[in-house]
Amino acid sequence: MQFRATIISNQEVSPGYFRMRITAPPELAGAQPGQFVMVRVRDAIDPLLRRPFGIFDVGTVLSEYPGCSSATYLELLYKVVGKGTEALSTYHHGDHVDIIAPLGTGFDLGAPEEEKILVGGGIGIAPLYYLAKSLVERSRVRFFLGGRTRDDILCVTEFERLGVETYVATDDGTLGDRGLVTEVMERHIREDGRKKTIYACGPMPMLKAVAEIARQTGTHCQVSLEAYMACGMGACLGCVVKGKDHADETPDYRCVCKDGPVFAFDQLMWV
Amino acid sequence: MQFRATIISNQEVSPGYFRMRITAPPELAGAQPGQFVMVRVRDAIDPLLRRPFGIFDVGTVLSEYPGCSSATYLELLYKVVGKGTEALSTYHHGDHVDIIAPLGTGFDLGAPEEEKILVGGGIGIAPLYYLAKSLVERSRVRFFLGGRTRDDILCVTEFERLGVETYVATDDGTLGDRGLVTEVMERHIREDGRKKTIYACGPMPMLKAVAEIARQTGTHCQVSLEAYMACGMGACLGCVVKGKDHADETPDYRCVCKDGPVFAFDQLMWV
Amino acid sequence: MNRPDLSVEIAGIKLRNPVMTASGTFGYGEEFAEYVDLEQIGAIITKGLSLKPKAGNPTPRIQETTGGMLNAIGLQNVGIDAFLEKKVPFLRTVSTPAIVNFFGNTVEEYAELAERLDKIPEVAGMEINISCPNVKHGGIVFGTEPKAAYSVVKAVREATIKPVIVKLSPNVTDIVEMAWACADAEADALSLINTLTGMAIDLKTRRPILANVTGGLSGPAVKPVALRMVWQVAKAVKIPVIGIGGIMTGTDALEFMLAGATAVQVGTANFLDPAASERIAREMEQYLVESGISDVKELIGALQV
Amino acid sequence: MNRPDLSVEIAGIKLRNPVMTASGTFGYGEEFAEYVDLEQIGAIITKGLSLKPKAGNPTPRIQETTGGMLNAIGLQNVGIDAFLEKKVPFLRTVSTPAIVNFFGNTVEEYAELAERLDKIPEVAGMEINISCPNVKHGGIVFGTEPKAAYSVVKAVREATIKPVIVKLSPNVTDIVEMAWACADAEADALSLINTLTGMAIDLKTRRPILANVTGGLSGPAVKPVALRMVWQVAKAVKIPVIGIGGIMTGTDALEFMLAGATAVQVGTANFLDPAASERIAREMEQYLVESGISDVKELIGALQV
Ligand SMILES: Cc1cc2nc3c(=O)[nH]c(=O)nc-3n(C[C@H](O)[C@H](O)[C@H](O)COP(=O)(O)OP(=O)(O)OC[C@H]3O[C@@H](n4cnc5c(N)ncnc54)[C@H](O)[C@@H]3O)c2cc1C
Ligand SMILES: Cc1cc2nc3c(=O)[nH]c(=O)nc-3n(C[C@H](O)[C@H](O)[C@H](O)COP(=O)(O)OP(=O)(O)OC[C@H]3O[C@@H](n4cnc5c(N)ncnc54)[C@H](O)[C@@H]3O)c2cc1C
Ligand SMILES: Cc1cc2nc3c(=O)[nH]c(=O)nc-3n(C[C@H](O)[C@H](O)[C@H](O)COP(=O)(O)O)c2cc1C
Ligand SMILES: Cc1cc2nc3c(=O)[nH]c(=O)nc-3n(C[C@H](O)[C@H](O)[C@H](O)COP(=O)(O)O)c2cc1C
Ligand code: FES
Ligand code: FES
Repeated sequence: MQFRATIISNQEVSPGYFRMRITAPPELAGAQPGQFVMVRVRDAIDPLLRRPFGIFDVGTVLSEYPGCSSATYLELLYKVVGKGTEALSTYHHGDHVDIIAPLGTGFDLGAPEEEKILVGGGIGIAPLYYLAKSLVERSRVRFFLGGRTRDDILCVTEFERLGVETYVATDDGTLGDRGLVTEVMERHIREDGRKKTIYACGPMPMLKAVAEIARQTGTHCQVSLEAYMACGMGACLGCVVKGKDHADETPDYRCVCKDGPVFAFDQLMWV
Repeated sequence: MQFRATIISNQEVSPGYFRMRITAPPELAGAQPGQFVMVRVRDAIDPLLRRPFGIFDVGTVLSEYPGCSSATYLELLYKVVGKGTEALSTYHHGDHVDIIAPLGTGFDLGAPEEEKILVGGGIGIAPLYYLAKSLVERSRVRFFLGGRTRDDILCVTEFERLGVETYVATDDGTLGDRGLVTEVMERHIREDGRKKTIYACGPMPMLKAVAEIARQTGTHCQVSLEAYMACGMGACLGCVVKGKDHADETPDYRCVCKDGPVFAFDQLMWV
Repeated sequence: MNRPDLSVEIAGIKLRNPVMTASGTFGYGEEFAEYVDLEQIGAIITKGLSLKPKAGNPTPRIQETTGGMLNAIGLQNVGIDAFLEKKVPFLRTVSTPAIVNFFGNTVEEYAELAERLDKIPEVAGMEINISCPNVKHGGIVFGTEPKAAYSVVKAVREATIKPVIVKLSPNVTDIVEMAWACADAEADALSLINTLTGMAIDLKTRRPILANVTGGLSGPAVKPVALRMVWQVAKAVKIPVIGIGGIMTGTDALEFMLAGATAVQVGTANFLDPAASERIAREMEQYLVESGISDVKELIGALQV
Repeated sequence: MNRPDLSVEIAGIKLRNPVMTASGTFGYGEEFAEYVDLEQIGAIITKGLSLKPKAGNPTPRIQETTGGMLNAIGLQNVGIDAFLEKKVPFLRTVSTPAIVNFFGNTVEEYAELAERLDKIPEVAGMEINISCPNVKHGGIVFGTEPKAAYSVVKAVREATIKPVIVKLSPNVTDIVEMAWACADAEADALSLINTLTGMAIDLKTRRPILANVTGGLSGPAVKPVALRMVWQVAKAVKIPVIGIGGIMTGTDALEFMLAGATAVQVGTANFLDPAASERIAREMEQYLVESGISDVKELIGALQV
C-alpha cells in the first residue's frame, strides 16, 4: 500500500536515534511483525531512492489525530547514519512523508509453548518491539539487547512494560553486562534445555554468531536482515542474499525485500 | 562578499510574488542600486546553481535583529517561476540562505538636474525601488510601471511614499491605463522636451521598445538585463550579451553579471 | 474536447500510450500490480532474460549517486524455462503488450532465445540487450562495435517474425553508427539508452562500493545524455526510436518525444514511485488536454532546431 | 601530529595540494580572488585559449539539469594576445602555478599555441583540450580518435619543453585507448573527464534550451562516470592522472585519488560555492589528520579492488 503519512511526532530518544510516529491507514494494523516500510524522505530527488525501515510499532489511538481520517499510527525507530536519515530527523509534527507498507515477509510467531528469545543489536531492536508485543500474549519472551555503549541501548522500559524479561550487554560495560550480547544469550540457551525460538536482528557479525549458536544447539532461529534496496518489492534484485542451495550455475538468491527481511537461519548461506 | 543570511521575513505581497528581508553585513549598505545578489537556495544539490536576484532594498534598522551582529538588512522581491523560487518561498523567519553580494555593475545616477524616468515591467521593478530611493534625494523621479494584470503591479505605495510620481498601465486595464507602459512613457517624453535619463528593467520586448524610444528621442537610457547565470562573477561566460561592436571575428561580448546587469542602451546590440 | 489520442505503434505493436516500463526496473510486471493499473500503461518490458538461469553479481549491487543510481545486478534472471513456466501465466492475464528483453553471450545464444520466444503468443515483441560482453570475442561488448551488433541483430531477425527492438548502450563514441548497424540488420525499432558505466568508492573502506567494482548509472542524472542520443539517432534512422533515461514526469517523456522518440521507457522512477509509469502516462494526457493537442503523435520529432 | 603533507607533483609541477581549478569554471583566477585565497590551492587552470579571440556560441549557453548543468559556451575566449597582455600580469602576482588550457582547430594551431606559451615564464604547464572539432578532418573531434589525438599531442610535445597535460573527453567507447595514444605521444599527464555531451529541451517552446542545441554535462551527476574512467586510465598508464568530474567535497576528491588520480580539478562546484577549491583542500587535510595519514600520496591508487 502506498500512502502519504502525516508526522505525529519525531523525537530523539538517545543521541542519534529517533522515534517517529506517523499516521497510517487502518489496514496497516494488520501488518506482520518483521515487515518493513519504504520511506520517500523527500519529494525531491535528493535522496533519490526510498529508505527501508522496520516497523517498530503499529497501533490505534483512541483520540483522532486532527485532519486524519484514521487513528491508526505507525512507529519507526531509526538511527541517523546518512543523508536520508538526517533529513528524516528534521521533520516535525504536521510534515508529510510518502510511505509504502507493509512490505516483505515477517516473523513466524511459532508454537506458543516454546520460549521466545529475542536478540537485538543496536538499532536492530527496531522490528523486535512489535514482535514482542505479538508474542507476549502467547509465549514467554526474553529479550537480549546489545550495543556499543549505553547510548545504543534503546527502549528497554518499553520492552519491560510488555512483561518481557530483558538482559542488556554493552561493549564498554556502561549498561548491563560488559561484552557481547550473544554470549549472554548463549549461556541462557545452554543452561535452560527447553525448546526455544530465537528471533534476531542486528549487525551481520551478531547475526552470524546467533546463527552459529542456533546451529550448535539445534534451536529454531529467525533472523531479520538488512540490504541495500532500490525497489523494496522484488523487482530490482538489488537486495539479494544467497540461499542455502546457492551455486553459480543454479542460483538460489533470495530477495531480502520480498522473501525476507526475515529468514529461517537454515535457509541462508552463511559464508 | 559571501555570507550566511538569516531570514527576517518572507511575505507574499501579491499572488506569486514574495518580498523577503534578510540580514546582511554592514558593508552591504554600500551596495550600488542595480547590483544583484546570488542566492544559494538550499545547501543541497537541488537546485544546484545559485539564483540571481536584484537588490530591492538595503537598509539599516534601529533595533537589532536578535542573534545577528549587524542591523543591516537586504530585501529581495521575487516572483515564483520555478523550483528555486518555489523553494525560496517556503522559507520562514529564522531560516538561513547563503548569499553572494553585491555583484555586478549598477546604475549610473547621472546628473541631478535631469529628470529620471524609471520604467519597470512586472518583476522588473525589483532593482528600481532602491534606485528610486537614491535618486529622489537629488532629482525629480517619475516611475512608469507596467504589468499583465493588477496582480503584477507591485509596491506602488512604496514608490509613492518616496515622493515618486507613479504611472501604472496594465495589459488588461485592471489597474491604471490599459496598454503598454512604454506607450505612456513615450508620450511623457515626447510631450516634455527637457533632458531626461531613462532607467528600465523588465522583459526583453519592453526593453527593446524602451531602447527604441531612447534612440529616437536622443534620451540617455540605462537598462538592467536578465540572463541565465552560473557563476555571477564573470568566470563562466554563460550570461553574455552582444556589445555594440560585436562581430564573430572580433567578439564584443559583455557579461551581464559583471559588466552589467545595467548597461547604457547604446552599448548593446539590439538585434 | 475529446480525450486526446495517446496511442502509438512500435513495429506493429499497438500501445495505448507511449509509456513502457524499462527492463530490470519492473520485474515481470506482477511485482507492481498492486501499485500500477497495468491496463493503463503502454507496454511491460520484462527483466533481461537468458537461456540458462543467471546468478548475477555479488552484493552490494546498488548505490545511490547524485541524481541517479548505480546498479550491478549482473543480469540475474530465472532463465527462459522458468520464465515461460512461472512468469508468462501472469502476463497472459494483462491485455497490455509484454515485450521480452533478453541477452546472450554469443550470437547463437541470442538466436536461440529469439527462436524460442517467437513461439510464445504472450510475447508481443523482443527487446535485445546488446550491452553484454561477447564471450567469443574476448569480452568486447556487442553494443560498442557496429559489426558485432549487426551480426547479433541479423541472427535474431532471422530467428523471429515478431517485432525486434534493439536496446543501445550509451557507452560509445558514435551512437548513430551503432543505430545504423542495427537498422541495416533490419531491427524494427531502437531503444536507448541503457546505463552509462560508472563507479562509486567508499573512502572509509577504500573499496569500490559495488562488489562488481563498476555498475550502470541510471536516473535523472543521465537524462541530458539520453535526450541527446535519442535526438541524434531519431534524425539518422527511419525506424522508430524509444527514449529511455531519467524519465520521472510526463514533461520528461514528452521532451523525449519532441527529440524524436515514438515511445518512452520508465526505469529508475519506478523505484521511488511505484506508480510512476501510470502517473507519467496521465501527466502526458493532461498536458495534451491543456495544450489542445489531439494526438500525441504530433509531438514525435517536433523539436524546432 | 604534524600537519600532513598534501603536496603532489604533476609532470614536474609542484602543487602544495592536489586541488586545481578546472578550465572554464574559474576564469583567469582573478575573478575568484575575493572568495578564495589563491595561495591555498594547488594550481589554477585558465579558461580554454585559442590563437585568435573566439566568440563562442549564441545564448542561452547554460542550463541546470538534475545534479548537474549543461554548458555550451563554445570556448569563448580573448585569444592568446589579449591573454598575455591582460591576464598574465595577475597570474604573476600569485605563487600558485598557472596551467594554461588551450585548443585549436588544426594540429598546426595547437603547435603554434604551445610554442608561444612555451616562452612565457608565468605558464607552469599546459593542458590541451582535445574535445574540439578537427577542422581539417571534417569536424571529427580530436578527442575521440586515437590517431588524431596522437598527432595533436605529438605536435604540442615537440613545440614545448613545459609539462603537457592532455584533457580527455569522456564521449568515447574506450577511454583507455585514448589514454594510451596520448601517453605514446609523450604527454606528461592526463586529465579527465571533460564534459559528457547532453541536451535539454523546453516542452513549451518545443526548442532545445541551449542555442547550440547540445552542450556539455558537468557536476555531481557525472561523478560516477568520471570516477570509473579515472580508475580505468590510472590502471592502464604510467603517467599521472588528474581526476575531474563532479567534485564537490574533500571526500569526493579523495575518492578520485583512491581511484588513481594524483591530483584533482574542481569545476562546477566553483559556481555554487566560489570558495569550493580552497574548502576542498582543507577538507582533504582534515580527513588526513583525522585518519592519521601523514601524506596524501599514500592514497593515490590505494583502492582495494
Ligand atoms: C529491511 C530493512 C529494515 C531496516 N530497518 C531499519 C530501522 O528500523 N531503523 C534504522 O535506523 N535503520 C533501518 N534499516 C537501515 C536503514 O535503511 C539505513 O540506515 C538507511 O537507509 C540509511 O539511509 P541514509 O540515507 O541515512 O544513509 P546513506 O547516506 O544511504 O548511507 C549511510 C551509511 O549507511 C549505510 N547504509 C545505507 N543503507 C543501508 C542499508 N540498506 N543496509 C545497510 N547499510 C546501509 C551505508 O553503507 C553508509 O555507510 C533497515 C534496512 C533494511 C534493509
Ligand atoms: C541580474 C538578475 C537579476 C534578477 N532579479 C530578479 C529579481 O529581483 N526578482 C525576480 O523574481 N527575479 C529576478 N531575476 C530572475 C531570477 O533569477 C529567475 O526568475 C530565477 O533564477 C528562476 O529560478 P527558478 O529556479 O525559480 O526557475 P527555473 O526552474 O530555473 O526556471 C523557471 C523558468 O524561468 C526561466 N528563467 C530561469 N532563470 C532565468 C534567468 N536567469 N533569466 C531569465 N529567465 C530565467 C526559465 O527559462 C524557466 O522558464 C533576475 C535575474 C538576473 C539575471
Ligand atoms: C536495477 C536495474 C536493472 C536493470 N536491468 C536491465 C536489464 O536486465 N536489461 C536491460 O536491457 N536494461 C536493464 N536496466 C537498464 C534500464 O532498463 C534503463 O535502460 C536504464 O535504467 C535507464 O533508464 P532510467 O534512467 O529511467 O532508469 C536496468 C536498470 C536498473 C536500474
Ligand atoms: C561553464 C564551463 C566551461 C568550461 N570550459 C572549459 C574549457 O574552456 N576548456 C576545458 O578543457 N574544459 C572546460 N570545461 C570543462 C571543465 O573544465 C570540467 O572538465 C568539467 O566541467 C567537469 O568537471 P566538474 O563536474 O567539476 O564541473 C568547462 C565546464 C563548464 C561547466
Ligand atoms: S530491493 Fe529491489 S528486489 Fe529487493
Ligand atoms: S554568470 Fe558566469 S560569467 Fe556571468
